[in-house]
Amino acid sequence: MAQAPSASTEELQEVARRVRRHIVRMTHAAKSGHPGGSLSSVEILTTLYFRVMRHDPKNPSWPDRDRFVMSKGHATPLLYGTLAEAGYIDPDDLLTFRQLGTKLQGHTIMGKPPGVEMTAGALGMGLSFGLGVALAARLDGRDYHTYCLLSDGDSQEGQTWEAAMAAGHHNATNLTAIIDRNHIQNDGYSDYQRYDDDGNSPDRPGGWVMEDNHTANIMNLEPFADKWRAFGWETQLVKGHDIEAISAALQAAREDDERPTAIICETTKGRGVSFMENNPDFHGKAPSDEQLAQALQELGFEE
Amino acid sequence: MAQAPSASTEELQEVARRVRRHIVRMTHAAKSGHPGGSLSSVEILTTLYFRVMRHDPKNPSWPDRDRFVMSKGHATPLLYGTLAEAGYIDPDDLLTFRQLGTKLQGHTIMGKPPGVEMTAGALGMGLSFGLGVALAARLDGRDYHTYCLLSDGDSQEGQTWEAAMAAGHHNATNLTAIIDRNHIQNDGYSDYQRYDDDGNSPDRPGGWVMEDNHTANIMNLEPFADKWRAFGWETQLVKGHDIEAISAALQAAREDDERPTAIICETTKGRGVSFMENNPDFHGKAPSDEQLAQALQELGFEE
Amino acid sequence: MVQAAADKATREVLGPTLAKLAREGLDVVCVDADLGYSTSAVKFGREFPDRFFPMGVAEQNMIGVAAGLASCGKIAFCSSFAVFAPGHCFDQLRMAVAQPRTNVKLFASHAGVVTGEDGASAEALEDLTLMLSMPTFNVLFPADAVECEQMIEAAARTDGPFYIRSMRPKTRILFDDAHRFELGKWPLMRDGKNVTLIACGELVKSALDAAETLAGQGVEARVLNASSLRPFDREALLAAARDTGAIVTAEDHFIQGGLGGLVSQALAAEQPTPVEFIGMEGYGTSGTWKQLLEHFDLTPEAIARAAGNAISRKSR
Amino acid sequence: MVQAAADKATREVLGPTLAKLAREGLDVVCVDADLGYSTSAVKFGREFPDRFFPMGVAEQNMIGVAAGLASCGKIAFCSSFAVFAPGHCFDQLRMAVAQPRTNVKLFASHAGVVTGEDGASAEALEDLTLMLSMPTFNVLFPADAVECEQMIEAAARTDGPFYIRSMRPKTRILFDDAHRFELGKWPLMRDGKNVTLIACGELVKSALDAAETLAGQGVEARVLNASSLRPFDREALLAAARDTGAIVTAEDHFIQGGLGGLVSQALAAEQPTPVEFIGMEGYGTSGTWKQLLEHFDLTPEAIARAAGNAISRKSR
Ligand SMILES: Cc1ncc(C[n+]2csc(CCOP(=O)(O)OP(=O)(O)O)c2C)c(N)n1
Ligand SMILES: Cc1ncc(C[n+]2csc(CCOP(=O)(O)OP(=O)(O)O)c2C)c(N)n1
Ligand SMILES: [Mg+2]
Ligand SMILES: [Mg+2]
Repeated sequence: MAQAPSASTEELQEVARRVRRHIVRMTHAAKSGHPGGSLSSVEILTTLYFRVMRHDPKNPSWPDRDRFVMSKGHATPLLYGTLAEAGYIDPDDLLTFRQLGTKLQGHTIMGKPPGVEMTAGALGMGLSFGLGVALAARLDGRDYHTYCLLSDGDSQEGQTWEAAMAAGHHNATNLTAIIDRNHIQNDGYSDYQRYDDDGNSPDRPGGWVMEDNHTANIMNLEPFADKWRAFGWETQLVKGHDIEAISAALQAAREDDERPTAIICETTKGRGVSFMENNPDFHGKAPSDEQLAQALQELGFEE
Repeated sequence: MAQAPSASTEELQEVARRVRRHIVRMTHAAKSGHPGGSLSSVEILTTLYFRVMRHDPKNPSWPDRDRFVMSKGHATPLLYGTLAEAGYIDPDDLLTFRQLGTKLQGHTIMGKPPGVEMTAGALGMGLSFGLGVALAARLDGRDYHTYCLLSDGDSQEGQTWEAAMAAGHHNATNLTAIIDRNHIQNDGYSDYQRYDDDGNSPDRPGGWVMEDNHTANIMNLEPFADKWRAFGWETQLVKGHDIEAISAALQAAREDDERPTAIICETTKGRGVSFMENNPDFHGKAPSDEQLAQALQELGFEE
Repeated sequence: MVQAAADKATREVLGPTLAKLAREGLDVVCVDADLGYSTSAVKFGREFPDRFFPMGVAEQNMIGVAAGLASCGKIAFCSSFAVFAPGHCFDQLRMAVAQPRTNVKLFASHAGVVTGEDGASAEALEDLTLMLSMPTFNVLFPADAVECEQMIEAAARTDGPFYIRSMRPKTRILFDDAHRFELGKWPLMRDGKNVTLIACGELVKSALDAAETLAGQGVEARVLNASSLRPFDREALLAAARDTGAIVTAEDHFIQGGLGGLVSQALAAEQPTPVEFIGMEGYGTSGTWKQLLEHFDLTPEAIARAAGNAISRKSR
Repeated sequence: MVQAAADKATREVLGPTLAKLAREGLDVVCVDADLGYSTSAVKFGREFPDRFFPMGVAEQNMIGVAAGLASCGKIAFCSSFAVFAPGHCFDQLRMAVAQPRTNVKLFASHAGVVTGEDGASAEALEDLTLMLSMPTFNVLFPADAVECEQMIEAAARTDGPFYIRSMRPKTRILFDDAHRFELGKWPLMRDGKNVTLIACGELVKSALDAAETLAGQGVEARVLNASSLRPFDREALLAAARDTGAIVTAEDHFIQGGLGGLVSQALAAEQPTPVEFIGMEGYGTSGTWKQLLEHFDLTPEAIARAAGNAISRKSR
């Protein structure tokens, strides 16, 4: 598939549902891994791999392929699940995830399996790498586009802002940042937006340690779009589980030849599995047997 | 002087002139050092040390002193020169600058001599340190204020934006950033603003290497005030050699109890010495014997 | 020394110990970079919210802020994973802590291949090297949670930069509460005269197991817990070289630059002695921590084998 | 080998050599962090502006961008001062270069106390330690500009991560153009049988001077130029230990973790031998580079003295 296929939105939603199944099954089998931030970007990756990106699973090192660079390198269940659906990975291998000897490592490793563009796992590094890829395209006169997936945490690392400044400065119009803005990070809520305040004052700036094993208001990123604009980027705010909206934003970003574009996707961490939704606990925790069963059921699968 | 003295503007200008003399003499004697970025911040430091800051040269570790944290740690001629004028350093010691065995090291070292608040020399580190100092004030219930001097280069380091984000988030209203925005960095011009374009296209983004030993448009920081605002700061744009304007901005920053303030000072690198003004060559080069003589003459000194 | 206490991760004691010290009146603060639950730092934050400063995922800023707090008299702890601190903020540690000797204490968790399933990126195998490269840092690596707690307290009560390395998994408790950690002293875990096993971290237990095996073969192995890497126990090391003439080092860390490097260099300077090295040579991979210890030969069996090799090199 | 060529700084050859290679058709690019004049990288940028990417003062981003370029087939050089790269971007080097083995070449200048007047913050004394902590990096430290040029070319023509350390001051040319750099080989600069002086960087010249002094005292010193630190020359090292039985290492770098550490560990593993160390133990200070070499005892005299000590330890 050297050109992006034009799947219908229903078909894409079906793919997304299967990817979600991979995510919960892989993390369950591995007894570890990151379901929350994987589930929140499913529609983004589905839209990229099945509608927008020019790529060829038979030829993963095709020089003209569009690049998907995942900065949030912990979201491997998402990436491997999507690559399996796209034909890069044998779906039977997915359950080897995180096991000794597997190709499917806990955090991404470049080229392992082919289709994975970047080694990641330390946040903040993807946009720089993506910028390098985008500058190479310009130098080589190639018209591929580079898409970087970033997280809340990525956006707190200074390196991301170094890269943002440089991309703006170098007019890297062939680079698009997509931010999975689920407002939850490792220790809890980035801000108060998704935190349900039961009488606790939300006024305390910074690091209000909760009773229930989360922290609220760890590091507020707002006004987020203003930040990107001030660093020389076009911005779009998008409902991050709406495939049509994502498609339109990606299309516009690709066509923009003035500035790189940051697409801020408002998402729900854990999306699609009720007990994981907006729950910081499932950032880095696998579902139990019962939880897997419930998750699969909610997703409409027998197993 | 436990309280800031209320010197007249003329007196401050006189101090500034003497500090400039120290700068050119120190770098000349050391045959190395950074005159350009020292000269561009003279009015800023003069205003801080002789009008705004509460400090006591007899008691440099007074817990309630206002703190001056210099992130651009290469501007030691400026800092030592000012500290000499303020009574922290014996002016006779100034010419030991950068020599083996001296207290007056090439880049700042915390407490060496007393009055130097932070070890620096690697750009990008001062605002984090300043934020720590400001948070300590809040914890200890002290009302001192912390002033951080940053440069163009500091503002390109990601750490500065990490610190900016955190200061905004933690409402560090007792922290003020002062940016010496002289548009010149190590290799040349940050942008095209001060570069006189002789028919060469200024359209090429990024690092246009000049024939004459400078690079133009290394990394444009604009829209600079927007960046700070988007990171939660109040901003002020000030003529950076105008003591009245600097005073007013510093006063307003101190009184602001909503947000930390970034004072962007438009300055001229090398200010006060004609052949150093806006000349990237004198970022890190000492004046020759003849150049020293001319500089002193321009500053109105015999020697 | 071994008692029946339940296994415990060294990283679990940070928050509770800091809270205890703050309750005792120490002017402790803690700066965090979004790993406060993993390093247990939030247990301090919960009790002393005003003394706990989350910075988001921003390790460079974490170190700078800690140094600023320290410059105002605070005992400034910060914590993260050992791959990110020191790795993601080395220059900040060098400039804001090591050179000015600010009173900053870095507590790093998830060191070594025993970090497990996340794989190579998450397994810090070079953090001791990085920390030892800053000569003003005290560098500590506890063998169990008891020692770890005492190290945190020693760090808090001793002015200057400290690094404490801790691990993710729950491991065996080796010391009882009567144990007293001393900076620069390597606890003698078992005496012997044929070979010395110098281990750190969770491999101290493995070295003890190896010594047991060796005893069965008539080899008496001395076991030292090299928990204080700087300052290190020069006397214990030279005595080991003199008394036993053969040394094995064992660490969940790259061989080069860590304990093995430190021991080699001290011996080359004063008493050249055959050394065999148990440790990592390349990056890690995904797996459970116990599988990975096997996979990379960080086992009692490998240590015992190395002891045999070291002994066989004695006479040459 | 010594000839009368004018002194030259190793850092001066980066830009010209890259330009030459690009002219020959190599797909070289260079990413810069506002030190392109100091590292001479702009000399490449002037000739190939489309292949030169300034990133401002942002070392982390510099490395990430270089890795991205390398992933698209570019031979991606980047350069900065040795305190900032690796120090300011260690995790980026580890994750974007060392682990995936991207084709990135880091050229660092201003290493060592010979950086001079800027003082401690600017004097990289731990960069070799940091770079050696990443096992997939080739780590090189030329003794003169001729060797440096050849190393840049070798790095460009050999796939994978390279680090090349260079110095600020103009130093003596030791090699003539007939010299051919070989990865993993330590050039024999002078033969001898009583002691081996293993030096790197500008101290190779000092070791040669020390050997001359020693010769006057009837001591025949072998001198090896340890310019290839990874891979290192195991055979030359073991032969030196066997043939001369006493070793001195000399480096403008911390003793621990650099050349001294590497030599100690290799010897401890295979052939325990007395080693004396010439190098730095604490941070540097301001001064001229020649003053600092004296001040910190990085001199031919100190090397000769150390040789005497090493020899006196042989029989023990
Ligand atoms: C440099 C760095 N510091 C710390 C971590 C530890 N860590 C792993 S995931 C995470 C935060 C996860 O939240 P977010 O970045 O918002 O990802 P998402 O919600 O999309 O899963 C942190 C702090 C890391 N991976 N990298
Ligand atoms: C982290 C880091 N990278 C690189 C340098 C080298 N360097 C010294 S000064 C300088 C730039 C100077 O320009 P600017 O920061 O604008 O300072 P000013 O003009 O105020 O003197 C650079 C890149 C440094 N000091 N720190
Ligand atoms: Mg998130
Ligand atoms: Mg400037």
